Amino acid sequence: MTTRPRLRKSSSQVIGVLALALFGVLAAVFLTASFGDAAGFPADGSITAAIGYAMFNLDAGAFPSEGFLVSFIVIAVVLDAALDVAVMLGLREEEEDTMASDGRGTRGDR
Amino acid sequence: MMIEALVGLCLVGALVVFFAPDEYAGKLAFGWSLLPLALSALMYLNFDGRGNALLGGSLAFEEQFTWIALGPYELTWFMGLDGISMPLVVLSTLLTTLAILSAWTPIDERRNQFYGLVLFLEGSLIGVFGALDFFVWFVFWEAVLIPMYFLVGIWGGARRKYAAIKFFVYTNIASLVLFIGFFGLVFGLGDSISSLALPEIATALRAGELGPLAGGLIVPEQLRLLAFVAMFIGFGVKVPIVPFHTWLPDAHVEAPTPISVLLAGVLLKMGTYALLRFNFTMLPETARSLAVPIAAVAVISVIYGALLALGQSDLKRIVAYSSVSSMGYVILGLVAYTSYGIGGATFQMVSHGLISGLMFACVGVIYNVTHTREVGDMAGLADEMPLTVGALVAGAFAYAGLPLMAGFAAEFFIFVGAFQSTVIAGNGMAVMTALAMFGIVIVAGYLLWAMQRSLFGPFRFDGDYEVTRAARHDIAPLVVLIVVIIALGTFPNDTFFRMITDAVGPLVDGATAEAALGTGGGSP
Amino acid sequence: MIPLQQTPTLAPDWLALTPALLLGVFALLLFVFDSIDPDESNDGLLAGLATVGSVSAAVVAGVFLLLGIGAGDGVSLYGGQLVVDGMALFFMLIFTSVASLVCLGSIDYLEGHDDIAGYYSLVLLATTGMAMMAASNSLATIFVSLELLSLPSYGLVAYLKNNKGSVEAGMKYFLVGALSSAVFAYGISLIYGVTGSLLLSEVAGALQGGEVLTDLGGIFGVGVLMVAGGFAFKTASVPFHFWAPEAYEGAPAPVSAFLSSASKAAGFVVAFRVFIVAFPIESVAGTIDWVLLFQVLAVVTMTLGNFAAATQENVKRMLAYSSVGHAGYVLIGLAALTGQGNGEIVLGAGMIHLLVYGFMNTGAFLFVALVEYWGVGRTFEDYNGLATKAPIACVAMTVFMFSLAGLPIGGGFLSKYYLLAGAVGAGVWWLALVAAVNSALSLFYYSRVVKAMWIEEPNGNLDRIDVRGYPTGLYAAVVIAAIATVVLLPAIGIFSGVAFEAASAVLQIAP
Amino acid sequence: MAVPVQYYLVLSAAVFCIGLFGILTRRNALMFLMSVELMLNAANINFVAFSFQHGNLTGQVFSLFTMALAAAEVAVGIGIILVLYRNFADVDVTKATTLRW
Amino acid sequence: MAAESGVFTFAPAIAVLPFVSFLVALFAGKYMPKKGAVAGIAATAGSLLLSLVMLAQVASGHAHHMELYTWVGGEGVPFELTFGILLDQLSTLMLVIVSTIAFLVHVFSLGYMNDEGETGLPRYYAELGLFSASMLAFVFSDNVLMAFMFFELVGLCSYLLIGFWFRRPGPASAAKKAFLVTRFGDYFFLIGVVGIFATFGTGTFGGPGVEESFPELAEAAIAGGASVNTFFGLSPRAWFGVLGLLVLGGVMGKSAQFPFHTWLPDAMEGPTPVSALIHAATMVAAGVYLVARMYGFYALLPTVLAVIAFVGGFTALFAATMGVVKDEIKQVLAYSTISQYGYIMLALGGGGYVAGVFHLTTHAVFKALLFLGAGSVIIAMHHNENMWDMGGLKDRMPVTYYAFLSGSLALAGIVPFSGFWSKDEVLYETLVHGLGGSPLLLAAYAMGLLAVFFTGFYTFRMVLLTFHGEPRTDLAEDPEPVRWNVKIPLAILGVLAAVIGVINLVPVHALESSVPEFLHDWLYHGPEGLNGEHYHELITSPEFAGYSAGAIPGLGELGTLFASAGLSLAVALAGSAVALALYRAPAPEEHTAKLGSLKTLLYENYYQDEYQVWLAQDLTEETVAKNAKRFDDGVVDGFVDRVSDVSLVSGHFLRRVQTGIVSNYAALITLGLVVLLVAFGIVGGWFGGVFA
Repeated sequence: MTTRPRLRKSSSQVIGVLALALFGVLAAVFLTASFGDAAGFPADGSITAAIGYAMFNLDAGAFPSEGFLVSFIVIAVVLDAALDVAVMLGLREEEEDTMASDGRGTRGDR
Repeated sequence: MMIEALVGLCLVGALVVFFAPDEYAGKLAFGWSLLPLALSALMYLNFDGRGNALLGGSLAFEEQFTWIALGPYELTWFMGLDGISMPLVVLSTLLTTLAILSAWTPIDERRNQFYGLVLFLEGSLIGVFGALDFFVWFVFWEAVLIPMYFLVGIWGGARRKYAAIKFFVYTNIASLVLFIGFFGLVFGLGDSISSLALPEIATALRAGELGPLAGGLIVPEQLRLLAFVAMFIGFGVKVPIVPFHTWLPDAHVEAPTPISVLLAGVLLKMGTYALLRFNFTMLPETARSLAVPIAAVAVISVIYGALLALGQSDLKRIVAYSSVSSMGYVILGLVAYTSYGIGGATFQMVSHGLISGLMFACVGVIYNVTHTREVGDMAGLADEMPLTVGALVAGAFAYAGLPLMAGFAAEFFIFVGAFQSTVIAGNGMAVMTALAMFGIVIVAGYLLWAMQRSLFGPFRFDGDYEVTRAARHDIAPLVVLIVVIIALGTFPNDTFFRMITDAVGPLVDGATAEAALGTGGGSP
Repeated sequence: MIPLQQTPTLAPDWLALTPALLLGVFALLLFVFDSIDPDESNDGLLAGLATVGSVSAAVVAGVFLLLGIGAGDGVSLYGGQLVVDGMALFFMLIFTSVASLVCLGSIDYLEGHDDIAGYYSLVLLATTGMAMMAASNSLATIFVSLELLSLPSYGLVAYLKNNKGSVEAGMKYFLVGALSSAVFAYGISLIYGVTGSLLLSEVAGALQGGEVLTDLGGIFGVGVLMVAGGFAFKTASVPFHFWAPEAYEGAPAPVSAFLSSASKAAGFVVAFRVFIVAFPIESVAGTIDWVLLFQVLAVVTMTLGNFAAATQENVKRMLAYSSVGHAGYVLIGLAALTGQGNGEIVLGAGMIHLLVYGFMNTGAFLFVALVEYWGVGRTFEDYNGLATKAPIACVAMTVFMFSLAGLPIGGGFLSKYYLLAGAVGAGVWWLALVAAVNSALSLFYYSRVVKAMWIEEPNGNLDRIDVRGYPTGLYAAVVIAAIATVVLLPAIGIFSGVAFEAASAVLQIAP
Repeated sequence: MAVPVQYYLVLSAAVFCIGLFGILTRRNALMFLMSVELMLNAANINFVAFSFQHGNLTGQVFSLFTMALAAAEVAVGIGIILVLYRNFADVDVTKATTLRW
Repeated sequence: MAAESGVFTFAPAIAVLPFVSFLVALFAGKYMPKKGAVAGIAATAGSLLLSLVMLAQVASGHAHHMELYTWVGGEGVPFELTFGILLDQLSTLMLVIVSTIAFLVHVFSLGYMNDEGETGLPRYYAELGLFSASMLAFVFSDNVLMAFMFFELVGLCSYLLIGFWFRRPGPASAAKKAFLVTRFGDYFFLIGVVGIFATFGTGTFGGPGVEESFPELAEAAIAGGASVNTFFGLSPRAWFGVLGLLVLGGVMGKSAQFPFHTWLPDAMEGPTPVSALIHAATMVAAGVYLVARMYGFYALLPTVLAVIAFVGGFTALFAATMGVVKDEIKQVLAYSTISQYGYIMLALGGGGYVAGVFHLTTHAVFKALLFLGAGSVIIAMHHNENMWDMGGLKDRMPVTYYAFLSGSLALAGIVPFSGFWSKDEVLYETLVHGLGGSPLLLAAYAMGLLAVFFTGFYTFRMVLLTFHGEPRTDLAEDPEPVRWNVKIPLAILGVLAAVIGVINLVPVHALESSVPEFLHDWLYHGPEGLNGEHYHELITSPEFAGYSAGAIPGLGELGTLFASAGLSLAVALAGSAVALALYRAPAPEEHTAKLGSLKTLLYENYYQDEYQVWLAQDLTEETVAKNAKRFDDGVVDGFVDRVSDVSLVSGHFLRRVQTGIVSNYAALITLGLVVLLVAFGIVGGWFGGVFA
């Protein structure tokens, strides 16, 4: 702990320049790209319905889309998992582990 | 299945000894090591190989079956011996047995682990000399490092950890380099090979099948050169050649003596053996075109190594550096491309293995008693330990090339073979040979100097230990080695040299002006 | 060319996903357990359930793989969103094997902790995410599956929620992960913008001919780089590796094992698939030469990982950095797809390395878990003389270390040299040379562990081992991993064949 | 007819970089989390804009998933910030530096 | 054939017998009554007997050659390396000399070693046996490689025997020096051997039944009748000259010729019987014997012959001057030995093959005698070798005195003792060939002649100081008596030293041709290509050496012969007379002070040791080797260590990037991303040609 962190807090705002630089690069790329005309969506047809069909791999929507059934199921599990994690972390354990002060010791130090 | 049995015996023995009770481990390991020794002797007696293993010779104890595949290349378990590898297998088994015997006194802790590792090492070494598929060979080649690391690291001297890691990393990076070089060749050969069997690769390379690598980025000539240099450096570290030698003295000095015996006796031979098998067999044209630098490296190794030995005061260091010097002769013999040259180099591998083994064993016996290896710490030991000193003197003279001992035979073959070699235009090899031969003067110089100071003169010893005569089981290996060295020096042809020259024959055919000797050369 | 043999098929098709489904079912089962009886403290039952789940998935994946299900082009499911081919099954085998070992080893490690069920369900959920990643064939499913892996991982790293290290590691992992997934998502959006599709094959189809790239090359390039960033995060490659040393060090050791072996492999499988299938180098080389990109990343990653690892004092952190280094090695699998030489060798070598790495690295971290269990300390010095107390575990650890370093005591030897060979064959011999230097350096620091265990004298801190005794589960896991590592040296042929086949299948799908 | 797609792109890039700026300069973990959400939304802008550009709904559908994920991420994030606060009595991300080098 | 080869089949036993005695003494010596001496005596007696039988066989006209076994051979090698025995006039003569001296020395050792109660006698007799075996094998070697091998082995035995008293620092150091200096010569010899094989494909000397020998091939090649591999584009003659000079390196080392002579005086640290056997009569003779053995080769090369002669002449003079001031009896003899071998070299180089062999023979006898006599004195003086502590021993040890006197007269070259005849012939041959048109030979002759004076001087100085005058110490007053085992060898050799000259009474033969020149005839009747006649043809053939015999103007051949003999005798007498004049007194003084600074120069042996020690120790060991070590540790190994240091330091730096602050990580990730974007953007032309 004798060495100071490389980037000091006082300079943390300066680091924001990097974000600006990234923006510059992205803008330079985006603005020099040439897109054709947008295909757009015809006015007849329900986009919302089509999204619903696409979610379940149903080929019934008014507009083309890839199927997302698998993603849909997986995202459901993801949300479960997130819940699980949040609950696990949120729960306060009854008996407190006494931790070594340097925080490096785990259970072994008990 | 003989080679497999040999390797298997060693590995099983390693396991058995590893779990044996500590106090019986030494005797058990010695007893067990007699089995591979006897088996290898049996194999030697029944050896029926002809020609060079890589160049269409008929192998002894051949065994081949498929193992795995690397993309389009088949890797096979391919074992077999020819006249080059057979002597080295015998050398390995003999020296291992003797090293185990000479370890009885100095190794006094964790014996079962020690002897187990030694047997593991033996198995790996035999594998190196027996394998004829690149990957199988490479597995054993690298496997040797593992026991060596422990043997040096656990049972070594004061700076053993430094020496062990230096040896470990240095030789490992060398292996990586040679691997890259070799695979450049493999991929350069493209479809002309279907497996990594060394004979197939050697044949294809010599048939000029090498194509460009990476779609013409590296043309065949460059590839050949790059691969040769990479492999030369990779193997050269193991040999070791100057300037890649500095791991050796450290490893030798710190290793327990029985391990120094194996290190100098067999491990260094892996490097020269591989140089012969890979560089000089597979890429003869490149080797010839690089004859000047290679011969220069050899001469520098000989002379510089000898001078370094002269500058040392630790007995083990002296022998260690002189190994550098002696291995320089091997390189010189190899590059000569004459049957005396390459044959002599191979013979030197065996003879140096025995002689340096003897020297290290003697130094070890002295160290067991005095706990020092500094020349200046003792004098006049001859009176206190006559047998050991006698053996050491014998070893020193063998090292210095005393006729009728193996070292002279090997070195003379190398000199004759190199002197008449035509690989360098204008008899350049003769000059190189003459330069290298000066090593025989320096070697006598430093060995006699060290002996005069430490063995002769009035007895003086600056240590707290009582200088007593060595035990019988310490002396026995020395005697056996001396006998073998003299036998090899007196009857080189009937022991190994005939089978060696038979095996190197295909390498040198038409390679030199030998056949064109004006006189037709010697008796028919 | 894969010989046109009769490949066995499954009816219905989705059965090919059995490994992933098994994992998911077991995960949810544990989840349900947890919900019904949060105070359930039958650790053995929970661990057993998780282990059975992952082992059964592993067995199924292995059997499928060896039967040749999905050989060739693979089983395409749900309109191409998923594909179960050799590569997918191969990686599923890796994930499930690692998960099995981790579950087994966690039994003792988690002794006395609350919420064991949550832990195991998260492990299995994350494994499910990995399995889905392996089978994903669309950027959408990849993204979602990747999050299914990530979110439980964050939780697992922070699992020891009263331990500062664990929490801090979780926080860093999460924050860097969130940033990375934002970058990843942004990258996907740009790819979608250029090609109009998220399905890998259709992305490739849109790129074919190269007309799109003349107008939108820049956008595509930025997208590819950002997607690569997402993978770099998962695989702990530079410059997205910063979380790795911290997370691996702070996390419970079995979780470190899990993340550094399986999670890394999951990152690689999608990287392999996306870059090879969706961005065929022939089409995109003019715009973004991702082979060059990966060459750069490989060199920087392996060098940084190995050099930083060489100077660590803490074994776990050393392993963490070395894990970064290994990511660099495997990146050769992509970096050497120059079109020269035999692409399947190098790609297959990468896969094989990940398989072996799954065992040896997991084993190493589980050994660290064992030491943490004993509480003898974490630095190299603390490991001094460990072999006198625990020789069998130390033999196993030695096997792991030397195999990681590429010595022929385990399968790591063959896989590392396969990689080097592949690199040379592709003409990037300099990359092989860099890898060689790094490998030699890695031998230095790996052998420090071995030196501490076998060569150094004990420090007197080993008495705790007697106090805690020898935990069966951890020992079993470590020994099994060691045996697997060793057996994979002679028996690598069982898997190397399918790996090379799977690799060439993936490579040939590319137009 | 409408706004050129570049405009959306530049907008999204701006949002993305603002989010990034927040990440780089804010030390509060919650601000960090919010910034990430901004970046994910930048991606969503792109998806929707490109969806219109290409005339297929894939992008739109996917943006829904992104949002769901953002929610999940926040759930996890909050949990982690919670335990962070419990251990370090702070939500400053630069305070937790016990693990380094 | 069958009958004669029946006897010859026992030839190997000449060497094998002493070898067996070596084994017996080594392994069973300590259990034997005389600690192995008996075995040695029996073995050398057997060798002597067999040698005599062989001599007789050869005398009956049957030189013999046999192959013993093939060291290396077979299909795999271009030429074979074999061991074989060549028994011709030269080798059988030498066998008899060696086995005689060896036998006598073994007997003498009973008195010198056993009776003195030395320890380590089994080792002594073992080494003596090994030496005898090696030396005899060297003598009957049929090719240059075998010769080299046994040449080295006798070197080993010399090392071991010089260092016999290894507990004292002196012998250990002297042994090392002896081996190293000769090894330095052998280095050239070995190159020569290698070169001979590479050039001719064979190393055989020749002999009956030998198809190809290298001297013959060389002869044919120079004559244009055969082609051989020459090196470096040299003509055959030039290349053979190089080879000849290389082999000469070994010769000069072993025979202690300048500048390789420095080891021999030091070698006197060994037991005196050893000095007699090895460092006077036999091993030192090995060098010149080798020249004689391959004389058919040297006779082709005038340049090399001139070098041999000049080196010989110079050494003869140079060593003799140093012998003049020495105080220790063995030192005088040592320098005398060097000097006398110079004569033999002079003879061989001067075209006097027979003369060389003749002097070799007589010198072996009288120098062995002198050493043994000195040994007897040393026993009597309790190992005090300083002549200034002796005096008056004549009356107290008459046998020793008379024997010693006989040897001294022979050494000084006083008629009719053997040395006179042989030395005279040496000088004569050189003179006539010098007169035949070689100023170099004349110069060598002049040096040889001058050395005769010094020889006479130091010989009689030695005799007078040792045996005459008054005893100068108590020990000399009452010396320890010596026994039969000392006296008998002395007596035998004393007689021989006096009369052995009869084998080649050249001046007498010139006057009365019925007096035979036994040795001349003997050597001239050797097998084809190996006989003196052939050598003479070569020497005189203008195609080869091109020597021609001249005569002192106006004296003719016979006159020159007698003039030469008279001159050398006169010079010898003059030298002896000066010694008598200076040291005859009952209590002689040291006159060395009169020499002034020359004294120091002579005492310090012309600083030859100094510069050689400087070369070996200060330059090679202290400077070159230590600097090589420093270079190796610092630079070569230092580089390795630096690489590892740099790796670790850079690793240390790299790990510092990991600051532990997650914001910094985000920044670095962004930075990395931006850098990659810009770099690949420029490469890929993403910026619409802005950077293109």
